[in-house]
Amino acid sequence: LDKVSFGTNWRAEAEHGGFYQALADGTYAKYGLDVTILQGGPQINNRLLLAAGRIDFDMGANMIQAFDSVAQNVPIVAVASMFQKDPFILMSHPNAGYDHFTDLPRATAFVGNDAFVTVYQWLKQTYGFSEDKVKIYTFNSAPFIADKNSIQQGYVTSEPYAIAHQAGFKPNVFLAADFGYQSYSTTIETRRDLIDKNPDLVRRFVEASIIGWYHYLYGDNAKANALIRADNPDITEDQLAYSIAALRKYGIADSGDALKLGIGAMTDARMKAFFAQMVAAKLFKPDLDYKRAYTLAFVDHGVGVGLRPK
Amino acid sequence: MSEALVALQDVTKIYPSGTRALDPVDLVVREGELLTLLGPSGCGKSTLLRLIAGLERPSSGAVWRPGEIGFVFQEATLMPWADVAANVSLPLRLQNVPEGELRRRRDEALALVGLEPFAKAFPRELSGGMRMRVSIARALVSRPKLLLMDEPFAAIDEIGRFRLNDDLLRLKAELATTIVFVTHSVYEAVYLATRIAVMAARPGRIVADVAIDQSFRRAPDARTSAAYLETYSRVSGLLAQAAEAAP
Amino acid sequence: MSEALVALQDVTKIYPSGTRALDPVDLVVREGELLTLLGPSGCGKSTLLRLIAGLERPSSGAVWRPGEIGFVFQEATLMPWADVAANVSLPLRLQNVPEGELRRRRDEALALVGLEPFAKAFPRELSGGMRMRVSIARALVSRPKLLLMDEPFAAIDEIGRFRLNDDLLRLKAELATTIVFVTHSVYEAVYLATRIAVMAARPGRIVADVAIDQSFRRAPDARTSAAYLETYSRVSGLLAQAAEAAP
Amino acid sequence: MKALRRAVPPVLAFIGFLVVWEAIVRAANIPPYILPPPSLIGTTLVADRAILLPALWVTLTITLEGLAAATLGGVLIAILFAQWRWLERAFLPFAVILQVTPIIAIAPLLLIYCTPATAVLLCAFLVAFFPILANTTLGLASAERNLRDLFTLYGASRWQTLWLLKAPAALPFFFAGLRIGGGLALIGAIAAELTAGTQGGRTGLAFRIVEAGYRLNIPRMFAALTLVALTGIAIYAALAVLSHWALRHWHESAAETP
Amino acid sequence: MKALRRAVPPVLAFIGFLVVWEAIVRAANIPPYILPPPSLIGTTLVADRAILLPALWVTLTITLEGLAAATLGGVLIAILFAQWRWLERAFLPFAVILQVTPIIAIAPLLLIYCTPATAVLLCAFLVAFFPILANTTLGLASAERNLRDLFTLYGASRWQTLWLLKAPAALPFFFAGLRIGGGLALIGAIAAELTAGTQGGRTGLAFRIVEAGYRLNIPRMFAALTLVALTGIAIYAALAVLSHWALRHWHESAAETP
Ligand SMILES: Nc1ncnc2c1ncn2[C@@H]1O[C@H](COP(=O)(O)OP(=O)(O)OP(=O)(O)O)[C@@H](O)[C@H]1O
Ligand SMILES: Nc1ncnc2c1ncn2[C@@H]1O[C@H](COP(=O)(O)OP(=O)(O)OP(=O)(O)O)[C@@H](O)[C@H]1O
Ligand SMILES: [Mg+2]
Ligand SMILES: [Mg+2]
Repeated sequence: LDKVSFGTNWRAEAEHGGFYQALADGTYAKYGLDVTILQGGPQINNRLLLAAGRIDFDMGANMIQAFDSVAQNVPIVAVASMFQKDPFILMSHPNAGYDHFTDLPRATAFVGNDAFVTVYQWLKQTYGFSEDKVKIYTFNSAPFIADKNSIQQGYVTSEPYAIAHQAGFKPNVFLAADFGYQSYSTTIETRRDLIDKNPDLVRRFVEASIIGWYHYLYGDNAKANALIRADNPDITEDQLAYSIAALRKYGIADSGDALKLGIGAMTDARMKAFFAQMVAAKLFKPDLDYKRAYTLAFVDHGVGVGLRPK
Repeated sequence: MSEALVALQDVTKIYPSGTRALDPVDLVVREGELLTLLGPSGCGKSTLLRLIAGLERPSSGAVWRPGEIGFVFQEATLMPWADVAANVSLPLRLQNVPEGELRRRRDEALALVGLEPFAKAFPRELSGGMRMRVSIARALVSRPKLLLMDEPFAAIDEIGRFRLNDDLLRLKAELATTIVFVTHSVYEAVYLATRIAVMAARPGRIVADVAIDQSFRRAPDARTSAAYLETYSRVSGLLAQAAEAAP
Repeated sequence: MSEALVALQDVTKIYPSGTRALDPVDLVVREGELLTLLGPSGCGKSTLLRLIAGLERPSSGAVWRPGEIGFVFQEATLMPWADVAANVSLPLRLQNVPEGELRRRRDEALALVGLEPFAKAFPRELSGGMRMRVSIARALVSRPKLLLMDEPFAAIDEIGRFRLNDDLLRLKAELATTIVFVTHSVYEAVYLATRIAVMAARPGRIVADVAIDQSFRRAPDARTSAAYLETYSRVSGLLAQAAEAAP
Repeated sequence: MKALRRAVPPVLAFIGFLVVWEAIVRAANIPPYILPPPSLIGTTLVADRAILLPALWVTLTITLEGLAAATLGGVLIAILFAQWRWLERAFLPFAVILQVTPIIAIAPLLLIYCTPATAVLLCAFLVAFFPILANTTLGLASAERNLRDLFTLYGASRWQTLWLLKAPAALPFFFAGLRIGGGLALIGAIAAELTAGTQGGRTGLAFRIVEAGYRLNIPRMFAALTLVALTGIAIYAALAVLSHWALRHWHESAAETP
Repeated sequence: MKALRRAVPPVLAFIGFLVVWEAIVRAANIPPYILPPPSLIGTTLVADRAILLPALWVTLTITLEGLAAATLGGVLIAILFAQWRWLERAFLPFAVILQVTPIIAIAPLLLIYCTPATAVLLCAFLVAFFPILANTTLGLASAERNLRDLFTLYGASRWQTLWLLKAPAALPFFFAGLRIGGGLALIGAIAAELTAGTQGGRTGLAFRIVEAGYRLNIPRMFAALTLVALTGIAIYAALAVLSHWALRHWHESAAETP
C-alpha cells in the first residue's frame, strides 16, 4: 500500500463524504492506497502544507485558489472536481422583502473573509452587490438571525439546517451556481511534481475518490458517516442526513458534465467561462495562463458512472 | 497638672510572628511634656511610638491619642519620586493648606534643617543624614500637637545635632508641642527631656520613669555643667540595669 | 611604619546631578590603622567610603585598594527575602565557604551582635537597631583585611554600643584588620581611632588629620579618664571649626 | 473563617450577575440561539458533559504545557538578557516581533516544519511568553542599588548575583507576569487549536466553540465558554496562591492574604 | 554618540538575522511560497505599498485606539480595585473571564449589538486591557508600608493616598503592563479585524495577511507581517522611552538609558 495523505478544508462533514466513504469501505485500499484524511478548520491552511510537500493531496474549495497558484507560481494543480456546483449560497429571512435574488443587494450581508475576496467580488460585478453592506461572518449565524434585513453566506448543506433547527425558520436559499457562478468546487489538488513522478498514484487516488463519492451518495454510507462523526463528534446524524439530501437535491456533485463524464468531471470550456467571469470581477489579469491550474488527465473517463442508480 | 494628651492602659503587643514586643504598658503623656524613651535595641520603643500614633493596633489594652500627630520614623521614609520640597510639604498638601502658606512654611522648615540649597534634589541624591533632616522638616512643617520622633538625630553630626536639639526646644516652647522622643544618646535624652522612661527588653516594658530637673539648661555651659553630668550618670545607671534585665 | 593598604591620590567626585561631593582628596590608610572620619552631614564621608570600596568611580584621581573588603553601609541593606541567618552568611556563601564552617562562623557573628534568637526572623520583623546589627554581623563574618563602616552603631543603644566598640577593638587586634569608620559621635571616634580625619562640607575635603594617643584606653575607667575627655574636647573643637568652614 | 468571609463578595457578585442575566434574557425574550440564559447553559453543561469534559482536558493540557514552556522560555531569556545587557539590546526586538506576529499567519508555516502537536504548543508558548519575559526582565533589573553594591563588593560572580539577588528581587514582577501569562496561555491554546489544529481526533474546547457556533448550538457554545472561563479563573487563582505563598515573608503586595 | 553605540547590537543582530535567512533560503532553494527571502519581501513591500500602507494605517488606528481604551479602562478599574478591596475581590474574576474569553466566540455577539467599528475596538480593548489592569493593581498595592503609614498618620483621604502615594509607586509596574499591552493591542487589533471586521473596505493588515495566505501570495503576506513587526517594535520603543522618561529620577530599572 502507498501511504497517502489528504487534507480537507473544514471539519469533517458530509461535503467530504466521498473521501471518507472510500476510506471506510476499502476502496482506497483496493486501489493500493493507505490514506490518512487530515481535516481542516476555520483557520487552517492545508494548501500550504500541500505546497510544502507535507501532504500529498488537498481539497480545494474552488478554482479561484487554483488560478491563484498559477499567479503565484505555486506548483499546485487541480486534478478533479468532485462538485459540479459550488455549494455557496446566500440566505435571507423569508417574507422580509428579500424573497428574490434581485432584492439581496439591498441587505446587510454577512460574508466571511474567504468569500469576500472571491465569490462576493463576482456578485458585486454581476449583480451589483456592494462592499459597503458587508459585515464579517465568522461561521456563527446569530447576527444574521437577529437582523431581519440581512443576508448571510452559507453552504447549501449546512447553514439552512442549523437555522431551521435552532432559530425555527426556513431561510430563503439562493445557490450561487444557479445564478451563473461557474466555479468548480471540492477539487482534488496535488503538486505538479507528484503528477510528473507518479501519475499512477494520482490516478488511483482520483478514481478511488470518485468511486467513494458514488457510494456515498447512492450506496450505504453508514460507515463513512461513522468516520466523519469520529473525526467531528459535534456533527449529528440528522445534520448528515440533511446534507446528503441537499447534495442530491441540488445536484451538487452529480449533475451537468458529470452525468456523462462521471463525478469529478472538468472541462476546458467551463474553465474558460469561469476564468472569464473572474477576469470580469477583476480577480485576475486576462493574460494569466489559467490552463496551468488544472489537468484533465485524470477525469472525464466515466469512472463509476455505472454506480449511479438508474 | 496639665491635661493628659496620650494615655496607654494595659497595652500589650504581640506580633503575628509571635514576638512579645510589649508587656502590659501603662503610660500617660501630658501636654507640654517632652518624654524620652531610652532602652536597649529591640526593646519596643518604635513599637510603642507606633501604638501611640495608631499605626499598630494593640493586642490588648486601650490607647487614647490626640488628632494631629507628627512622626519622624526611624528610617527617613521619603517618597523617592518626589523632590525634597515636595516631600517636606506633603503634610501641608494633605491638609489642603493654600499654596502660598504651604511654600512659606515649607521653606521655613527647610531652613531649619539647613537644606534650602537641596529643595529640588531627589532623595537618592542625598546623604543619609540629609534624608533624615528632610524627614524631620516634614514632621515639623505641620506644627502638630503631638510630635513622635524615633531616633531623629542619630544620623546627624554632633554640631548639627546640638543645634537641632536647641531648635527643637525652641519650637516646642513656641508651638506648645508635646513630644515623645526615642534616642540612644543618654546625653541627648538628659539634655532634652522633662521626663525619661527607661525600657527593658524581651518582653518590652517600662522599668523606670524619672522626671528630669532641667534647671541646668539655664547655665551658659549647660552641656558641661555638673548637674547635667550628674543626671547623665544616674540615667546611664538605670539604662545599664535595664540592659541587664534582658535575658 | 606599616604598609599602605589604601591610597587616594587627588581624588574628586562630582555626581551627575552636579553636586561636588569631594574636592581633591589625598589619603593613605596603613595596615592596622583605625581611621575615623568625622564631619558634618553631607560632607562626603559616605562618598569617600564608597570610593575606597570601588563602588563609585572617582571623577578624577586614582584609588588603590586591597582585595578583600567588608562594608557596613549607612543603611542596613538587608535582603528582605532572606532570614537573618542567610543575610549574615551571605559573604561566606559568595566565597563558597563549606557549609560547616559557614554555620560556625555565622553563629559566632550572630552571637557577637546578640541576635542568636532571631536567626530565623525576616528583616521586616526586626527593629531598626537589630537590622543594623545584622548588617554588622555580615561585615564581620568574612573577616576582611579592610573593614569600612558607615555609622554602624548610630542606631544602637549606648550600652550595646560600648560593648560593640570593645568587641570591634578586640576583633581588630585578633584579625589584624584595618578599619575606616564613620561616626557622628566624637566620643566614639576618640575611643576607637588611632587616627581621626575631620572633613568639611561643600565641597567635601579633609581639613584635619590627627593621630590619637590611645594610652588612656588602658585605664580601667577609660571612658571617664581625663586624657579621654581632653582628646574629646580637642577633636570637638576641630569639628566645630570644620562645621563653620561650610558656607 | 476569614477565608470564608473573603469569598463572600465574589460569590455574591457572581450570583447577582447570573440573576441579572437570567432576568434580562427572560424579560426581553431573547432566544437561546442569540443569548442563552444561565439556567440553560447549566443544563447544557451537564447534558453535554461527555463531549465537553474531554475537550476541556485537551485544552487544559495544551494550556498548561504552553504555560510551562512560556515560563521556562520567558525566564530563561530574561536571565540571559539580565546577564548580558547587550543581548537584551540585540534580541529584545525579536521578542517583540514574536509577540506581535499573529498566530494565524505563522501557524501554517509552523505546520510545514513541525508536527501539529508541536505547532500548537509553540503557538500557546508564543502568546504567553512575552509578559513573563517582559516582567521578569524588569524585575531582574529592579534589585535595590545598595544590595547590588554589596554583591559587587563581595566579589559575587554573575551567577551568584543572579540567584541570590536578582532572582529573588524579580519574584514579585515574575509572578505578575505569570498571572497574565496564565490567561494568555489559555487564549493561546484556543487560538493555536484553531490555527494549527489538533489533527487526528484530539478536539479541544476551541473546536467545540467554533463548531457549536457554526451549528448554532449556542447553548453548547456558552457551556464551552463557561468551561474556558472557569479554567481561566482556576489558573489565575492557583497562580495567585502560589505567588502569595512565595512572597508572604517580605513583599508589600503579599502582606494581605489573597 | 552613546545612543548610537547602543543601537549597534540590535542593528547588527538584525542584519545578521536577515543575511542568514537569505542565505538559507538560497542554499536550500526554498521556494518563495514557502519562505520568501528578505530581499523578495523588501521588493514586495515596495511594489505593494499602495495596498499595504493604507492597510497599515487602518490597523494602526485600531491598535492605538484599543491601547488608549485599554489603558484608560485598565487603570480606571485598577484604581477602583485599589480604593475598595472588596471590589477587587468581587470583580477580579470577571476581569479574568474577559481576558480568557476567545474573541472569536464573542465577536458575533458583539456584532449583534454594536456597529463593527465599536466591536473591533471592544475586541482590541479586551485583549490589551488585562496586563495593564493586573500590573497596575499590583503596583498600586506595592507602595512601601512606611509611606502608607505616613499617609494614614497625616489623615490623607483615599484619593490623596491614591494620587500622591499609590499612583507614583505603581508607575514602574504600570509601564511594564503598558509595554505588554502595547503588543497585545496590536494582536488584538488583528484578531478583531478578522473576527469583527472593519466595515465595507476591510483593508487592515490582518485582512491582507489572511487574504495573501489564502491566495498563497506568501511574499505579500510576509511584507504585511514585516509591517506588523515594525509597528510592534515602534510601539514598544515609544513606550520604553516614555517609561524611562517618567521614572528616570528614582526607579532602579530606569537607572540606565534604555
Ligand atoms: N547618588 C548621588 N547623586 C547626587 N548627589 C549625591 C549622591 N550621593 C550623595 N550625593 C551628594 O554628595 C554629598 C555627600 O554625600 P555623602 O553621602 O557622601 O555625605 P555624608 O558625609 O555621608 O553625609 P551623612 O553624614 O549625612 O551620611 C551630599 O551633598 C549629597 O547630596
Ligand atoms: N513587623 C514586625 N513583625 C514581627 N516582629 C516585630 C515587628 N516589628 C518589630 N518586631 C519585634 O518587636 C520587638 C521590638 O521592636 P521595636 O522596633 O519596637 O524595637 P526598638 O525598641 O525600636 O528597637 P531599636 O532601638 O533597635 O529601633 C523586636 O524584638 C522586633 O523583633
Ligand atoms: Mg526602633
Ligand atoms: Mg553618609
